[in-house]
Amino acid sequence: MALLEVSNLGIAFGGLQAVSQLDMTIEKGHLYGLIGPNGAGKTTVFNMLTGVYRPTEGNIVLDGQDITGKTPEAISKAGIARTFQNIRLFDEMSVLDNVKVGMHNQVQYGLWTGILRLPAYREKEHEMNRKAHALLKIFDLDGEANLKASQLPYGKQRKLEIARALATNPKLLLLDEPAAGMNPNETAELMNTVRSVRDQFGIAILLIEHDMNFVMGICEEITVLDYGRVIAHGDGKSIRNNPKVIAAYLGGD
Amino acid sequence: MLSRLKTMKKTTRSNLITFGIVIVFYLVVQILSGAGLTTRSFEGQLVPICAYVVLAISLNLTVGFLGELSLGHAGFMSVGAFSGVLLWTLVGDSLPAFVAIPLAFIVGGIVAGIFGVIVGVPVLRLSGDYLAIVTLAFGEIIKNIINALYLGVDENGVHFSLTDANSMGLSADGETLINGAMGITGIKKASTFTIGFVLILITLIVILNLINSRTGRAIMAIRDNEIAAQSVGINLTRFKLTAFVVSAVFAGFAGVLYGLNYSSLVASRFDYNTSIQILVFVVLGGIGSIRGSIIAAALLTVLPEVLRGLQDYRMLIYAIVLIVVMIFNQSPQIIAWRKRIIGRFSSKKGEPEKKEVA
Amino acid sequence: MKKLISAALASAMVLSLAACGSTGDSSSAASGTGDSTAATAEASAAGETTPIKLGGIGPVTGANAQYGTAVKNGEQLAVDEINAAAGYTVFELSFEDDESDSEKAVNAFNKLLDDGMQVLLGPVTSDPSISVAAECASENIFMLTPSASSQDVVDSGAGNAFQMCFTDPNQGKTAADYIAANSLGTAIGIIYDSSDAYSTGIYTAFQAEAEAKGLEIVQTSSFTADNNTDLSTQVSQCQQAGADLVFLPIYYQQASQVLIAANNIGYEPAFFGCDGMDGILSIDGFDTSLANDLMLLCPFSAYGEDETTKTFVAAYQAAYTETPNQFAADAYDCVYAVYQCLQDGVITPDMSAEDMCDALKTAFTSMTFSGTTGENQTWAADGTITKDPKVYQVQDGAYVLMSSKQ
Amino acid sequence: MQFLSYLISGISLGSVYALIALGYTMVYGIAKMLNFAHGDIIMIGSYVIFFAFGGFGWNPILSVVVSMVVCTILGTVIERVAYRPLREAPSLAVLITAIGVSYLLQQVAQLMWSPDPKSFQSIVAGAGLKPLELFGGKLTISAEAIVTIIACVVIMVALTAFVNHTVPGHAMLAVSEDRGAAQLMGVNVNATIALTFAIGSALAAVAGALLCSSYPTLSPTTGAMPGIKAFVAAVFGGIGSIPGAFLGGVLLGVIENLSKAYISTQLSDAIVFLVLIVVLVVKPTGLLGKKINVKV
Repeated sequence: MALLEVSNLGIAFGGLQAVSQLDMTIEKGHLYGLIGPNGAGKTTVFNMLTGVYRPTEGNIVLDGQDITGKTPEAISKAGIARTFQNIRLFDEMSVLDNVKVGMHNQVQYGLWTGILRLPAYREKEHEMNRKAHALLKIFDLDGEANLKASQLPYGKQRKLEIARALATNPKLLLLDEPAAGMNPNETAELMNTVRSVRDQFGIAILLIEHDMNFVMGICEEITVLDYGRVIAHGDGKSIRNNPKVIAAYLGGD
Repeated sequence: MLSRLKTMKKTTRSNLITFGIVIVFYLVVQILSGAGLTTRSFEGQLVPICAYVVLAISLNLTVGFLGELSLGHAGFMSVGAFSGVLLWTLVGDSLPAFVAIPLAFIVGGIVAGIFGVIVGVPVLRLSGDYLAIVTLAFGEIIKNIINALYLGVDENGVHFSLTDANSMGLSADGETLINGAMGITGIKKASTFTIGFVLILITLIVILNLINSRTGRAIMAIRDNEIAAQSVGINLTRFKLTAFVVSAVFAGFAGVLYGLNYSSLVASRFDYNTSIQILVFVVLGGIGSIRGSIIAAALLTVLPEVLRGLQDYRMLIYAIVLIVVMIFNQSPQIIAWRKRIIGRFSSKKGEPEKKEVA
Repeated sequence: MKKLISAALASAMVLSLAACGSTGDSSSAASGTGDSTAATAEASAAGETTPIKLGGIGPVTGANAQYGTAVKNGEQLAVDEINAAAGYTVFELSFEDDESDSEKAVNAFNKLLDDGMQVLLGPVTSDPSISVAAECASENIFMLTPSASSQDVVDSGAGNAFQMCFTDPNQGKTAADYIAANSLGTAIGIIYDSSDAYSTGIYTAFQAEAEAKGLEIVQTSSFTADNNTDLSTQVSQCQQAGADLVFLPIYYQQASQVLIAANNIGYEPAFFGCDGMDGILSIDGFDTSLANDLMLLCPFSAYGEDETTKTFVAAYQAAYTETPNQFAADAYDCVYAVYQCLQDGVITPDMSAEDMCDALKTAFTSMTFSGTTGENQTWAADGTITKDPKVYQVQDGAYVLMSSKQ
Repeated sequence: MQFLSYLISGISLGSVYALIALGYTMVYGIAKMLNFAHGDIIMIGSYVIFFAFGGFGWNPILSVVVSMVVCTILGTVIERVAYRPLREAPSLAVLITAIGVSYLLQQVAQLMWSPDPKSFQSIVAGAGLKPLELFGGKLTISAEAIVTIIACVVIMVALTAFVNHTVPGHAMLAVSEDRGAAQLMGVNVNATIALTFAIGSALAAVAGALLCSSYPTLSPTTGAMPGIKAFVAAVFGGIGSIPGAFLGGVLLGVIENLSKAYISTQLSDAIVFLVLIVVLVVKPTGLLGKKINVKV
C-alpha cells in the first residue's frame, strides 16, 4: 500500500476553483516532485495536505488513515511535516529550541512535570537535547544551537526549518521550495542533504521547487500542475519532453 | 562555584541572577529594617511592590511569552482580591493564620483562574488589538458588576443583590460582606513583606520553570508563528489558554496580597488604569524579560512616592518621565545613538558579542 | 548591557528628580505660606515653642482632585490665620496627595509619620479614609477627617477616627425625615451614584427611612463614575415616573448636569440634595438660575450671616479667588477644633503623636465646638459628630435657611 | 413615545462617541497606533471653547475654529515629539507613550485650569438653535442632538470622500496598506501621518464642542471615559473603517442608553461591553472590519 493516496482532491475559494481532480500516490521512501508555473496551485495542495485549508472535494489517505479536512495539529500527529515557502521559524527562540518545539508530540511531559521539575522533566529534556543536537548535526547547525533562529543566515534558516519538520518524526515530509534563494553550490549541497535525509530516516519527501535541475536531479517521480489540474505525471525524463509541460511553462496556450 | 556559574546554561544563569536579586533585596531590607534604618514610608510600600512585581511577571507571561496584549489584568487581580479577602473575613478569626492566609491565597488564585478560563475561551479566538479591547471590556465588566454586588449573611443564609443594600433583605443582625461600591471594609490586615517575598519566589519558580519547559516552548512558538506552531502539532487553543490562565491565577494571588494589605477593598481600584499601569511595568522592563518586569514594577511603584516633594507637579513629572523613558529605551534612532556612545567606551573589547537567547 | 544602562538611567532620573523634588518642596512650602515662614523666624528668635505638625491627605490629582484641593485650601487657610494671629508658627501643615486611593493614602500616611506628623486631618474620601483609619488605630494616631462621611471610617478607626461631617446614614435619614415632616414631596425620585460610597451610603439610609416614614419612592435611578457622561436618561425616568421631588445624594458636579438635563426637557420637580451639593453655585459657567429652589441639607452656607462664616468666606475668597464649599469649611473647622484643644491646654506641642491622640480623644468626646459648619457641635465616643442639620434653599444665587418643622 | 425619546438620546450620545471614534479610527488605520491621548485632546479642545465662547463671549463658530486650530497644533506637536521617534519601535512602546501623553495632558489641564469642574455653555444654544418639538410637544429633540447627529454624518461623508478622492487621501490609503511600499512609491510617510494626526485632532475639537454642549460638565478627566468608549466603538465597528466607526459609535450609544432605560442604570457599561464581546467573538474584526487573510 502506498504511503499517501490523494484522490480527486479539489478546493474552491468562493467561485474560484484553485485545485481540482488531483490524484497523486506517493510510495514509502520516495522522492516526489510537484511542479508547475506560478499560481498553478502547488502550495494550495500543500495547504490541503497539511490541513491549513479544508478541501472542498476528494480524499487524502495517509498510511491507510483518512486525514481529509483534519486540523494541522492532527495531521502533524498523523505523520506529515512541512516547511514553508516564506520561511516560518520561531524567530525569537534559539535554534535548539526550534527543533525541540518540533518534538512537541514526540517527547512529552505535562505542565506540572515542567513546573515542579519532576524527575521525568530532566530525563525527557535530556532526551530532547540529545535528539535535537543529532538532528542539527545532520544540517551542520550544531555550532549555532544557541543563536536565535532569526540570526541565522538565509540558507541555514531553510535547513533549520527542515530539521524542525524532521523533529516531528514524520512519515512524509513536504518541502515548499527548499532551494529558493540559494546559489548553485548551496543547492547542490541541499540536494545531497535531502537525499541523505530520505535514506537515513526512510521517509517519503514531496517537494515543490522551481529549480528544474534540483527537481530533475533528485525526484524519482514528478507531477506537473497547471491551473489547478494535473497536466503530466511521470519520471524526470518523460516530464522534460512532455509537450504540455513545455507549453505550460512557456505560457503558450 | 563561580566557575560553575560560568559554564552553566545561559538561561539557568540568568534565572539564578533574577532569584539572587530578589533574595538579596529581601535580606537587605530585613537587615536594614531590623537595624531601624528604613522609613515607614518605604516599609509601607513593600507589600504593594511585591503585589505589582507578581502582577508584572504574570502579565509578562501573556504579553511577552504568549504575545497577546491584555488590558484586563486588573480584572483578575480584582476577583482574586475579592474572593481571597472574602474568605479571610469569614475564616480569619476562626482558623489560625498559617492556615487561613494560604487558604485565602488558594481561593483567590482558583477563582481568578476560573475567570481566566471564562474570559480566555472567547478572547483567545481573537488576536491583536481586538483581543486587547475585549480583555479591557472584560476587566470593566468585572469592575462594574462587583461595584453593583451586595452580599450578606444572616441567620437565614446568604443574601445577594445587584441593585442596592436594602434589597438584599438582610435581617437586623445580618452582616454585610460586600457592600457594592464600598466593597469590603474592616479587613484585618494580614499581608507582610515576607508573605509578599514568598509569593514572588513562588511566582518566579513557577513561571520560569513553565517557560523553560515543553509547555513554555509551545507558548513561545505560538507567539513567534502560529501557523508553524500548528504545523508541528501544537494545539493552539490549549496552550494559549494555559498561558492565559496561569497568568490570571498569579494576578489573583497578587490581588489577595494587595487586598489583605488594606482595611478596605473597592472594585473601582481595579479599573483599566490599573491594567495599563501593570502593562507599563512590563513594557518598560522589556517585553519578555522577567527580571526587567521585576525592576520596572519596583521602580515605578516607588517613583510617585519619591516625587511627593513636587506636590502638585508630581503626576506631571511622572507622565514626562514615562514618555521620556519610553522614547529613550525604545526609539530605534536613540538606541543606535546610545550604541555609538557605548561603542566609543568599550571599543577595546573587540568584536561585538553575538547575542544569545536569554 | 542595554538593560543595565536603562536601569542606571532610570535610577539616575529618580535620584535627580528626588533631589529637585526636595528643593522644590521647601521652596513651594515657603512661598505657599509666606507669612508663616516669617513668623517661624520671629518665633525661633523669641524662643517660642515648636509647631505642632498637622498632616493632611486627600486627592489633589485625578478625578476627585477638586474635593482634595478644597480641603487642602481650607486647612491651609486656617493654619495661616492661626499662625498669623499667634505671631509664631503654631501649626505646620503638610498635605499629601492620595488620588482618592487606599494604597496611595496609606503611603501618604506613612510619609507624614516619617516627617513627624502629630495629628492627621484627613483623608478626604471614604475608601482611603477607611484604610488610613485602620492604620491610625494600630499606630495610635488621632485622625479627624473633614469629609469622609462613611460610617465605616469611624468603625475602622476604632475610636481614633473622628469626623467633622455627618455620617452618610445620618444624612440620608435626616433628609428623609425632613422631607416627610415638611411634606415636600409625595412621589419621590432618586438619582444617585452607585459607584460612590458617599452617594450609596446616603441613598441606602434614605430609602430605608423613607419607607419607615411612608414616603413613596416612585423611581430610583443610578449612574456610575463610568457612565455619568449622559444623565438625561435618569432624569427622564424620574419624569416618566411622575416624581415631584427628586432626591440627589450626589456631588455638585453631577447635580449640575441633572439640573441642566431637567431644564432641557422642561421637567421642574423640587430637587433636594445633601452636603455634596454645596458648591453648585460656584461652578464656573453654570447658570445658577437653574438651581433656584434647590434644597440642600448642609451644615455650611457660604452666604451665612454669622461672623465666623463671614470671616472665613472673605479670607478664602481673598486667598483662592473662589467661594469656599463645605469641603473647605469642614477642613477649616478641623484645624480650629484642634486649635481649641491646644488653647484649652489639652495638648502641648512637645507631646508625642500617641499621647496627643489619647488627649485629643478625651477632649473631643467632652468638648463643644462652634465653627463655620455649625454651632455647639459634639462628638460621640465612636467619633461621629452631632450638629444641627440645616436645610437651605437656593434663592437668587444664594442659600436661604429654610424654616424647619422637625 | 418614551422609547423613541430614549432612542434619540441614545443616537445623540452615540453620535458623540462616533465623532471621537472617527478620530481614533483614522489614526489607527494610518499610523497603526492606538492614540490613547485622543480623549484628552478633546478635553483640551473643550477648555479652549469654554474660555473662548463662555469666557470671552466669542462667536460660537469662531470659538470652535480656534479650538480646532489649537487641537491641530497640539496633535501635530504630540505626534512629532512623542510618537514619531517610536515609529519603528514595537507597537506597545507607542501605546505606552500615548498613555503617558494622556496623563500629561490631564495634569497640565489640572494645573492650568484647576480641578474644579466647569459648566459648559452649549455652543449650539449659543448659536441660537432651538430644540425641535414633535407630536405636539410630546417628543422634544434637543438642538444639540440634532447638530451632533448631522455633524457626525457630514464629517463621516467628508472624510470618506477625502480619503477616496484626493491626493493626500490616497497617500493615506497607501500608507495604511503598506508603509514601506508607499514610501518607495514616493509618498512622504511622515507628512501623511502628521496630516492624519492634524485631521484627527481637528475632529477632536469638534467632538469636544459637541460632547460638552450635550453633557455640560467639563473637568480635566472629561475626555477619559468617552475616549475609552469611543475606542470600544471604533473596534466594535471594525477599527480602521470610517463607516465602521460611525456605526459602532451610534450603536454603542443606543445600547448604552436603552440598557440604562430598560435594564439597569448601574450595569449599563457591563451590558455594553458584553455586547461588544459577543459581536467580536462572532465577527472577530468588528462589524465592518476587513478580514485579514494570512498567506501561508
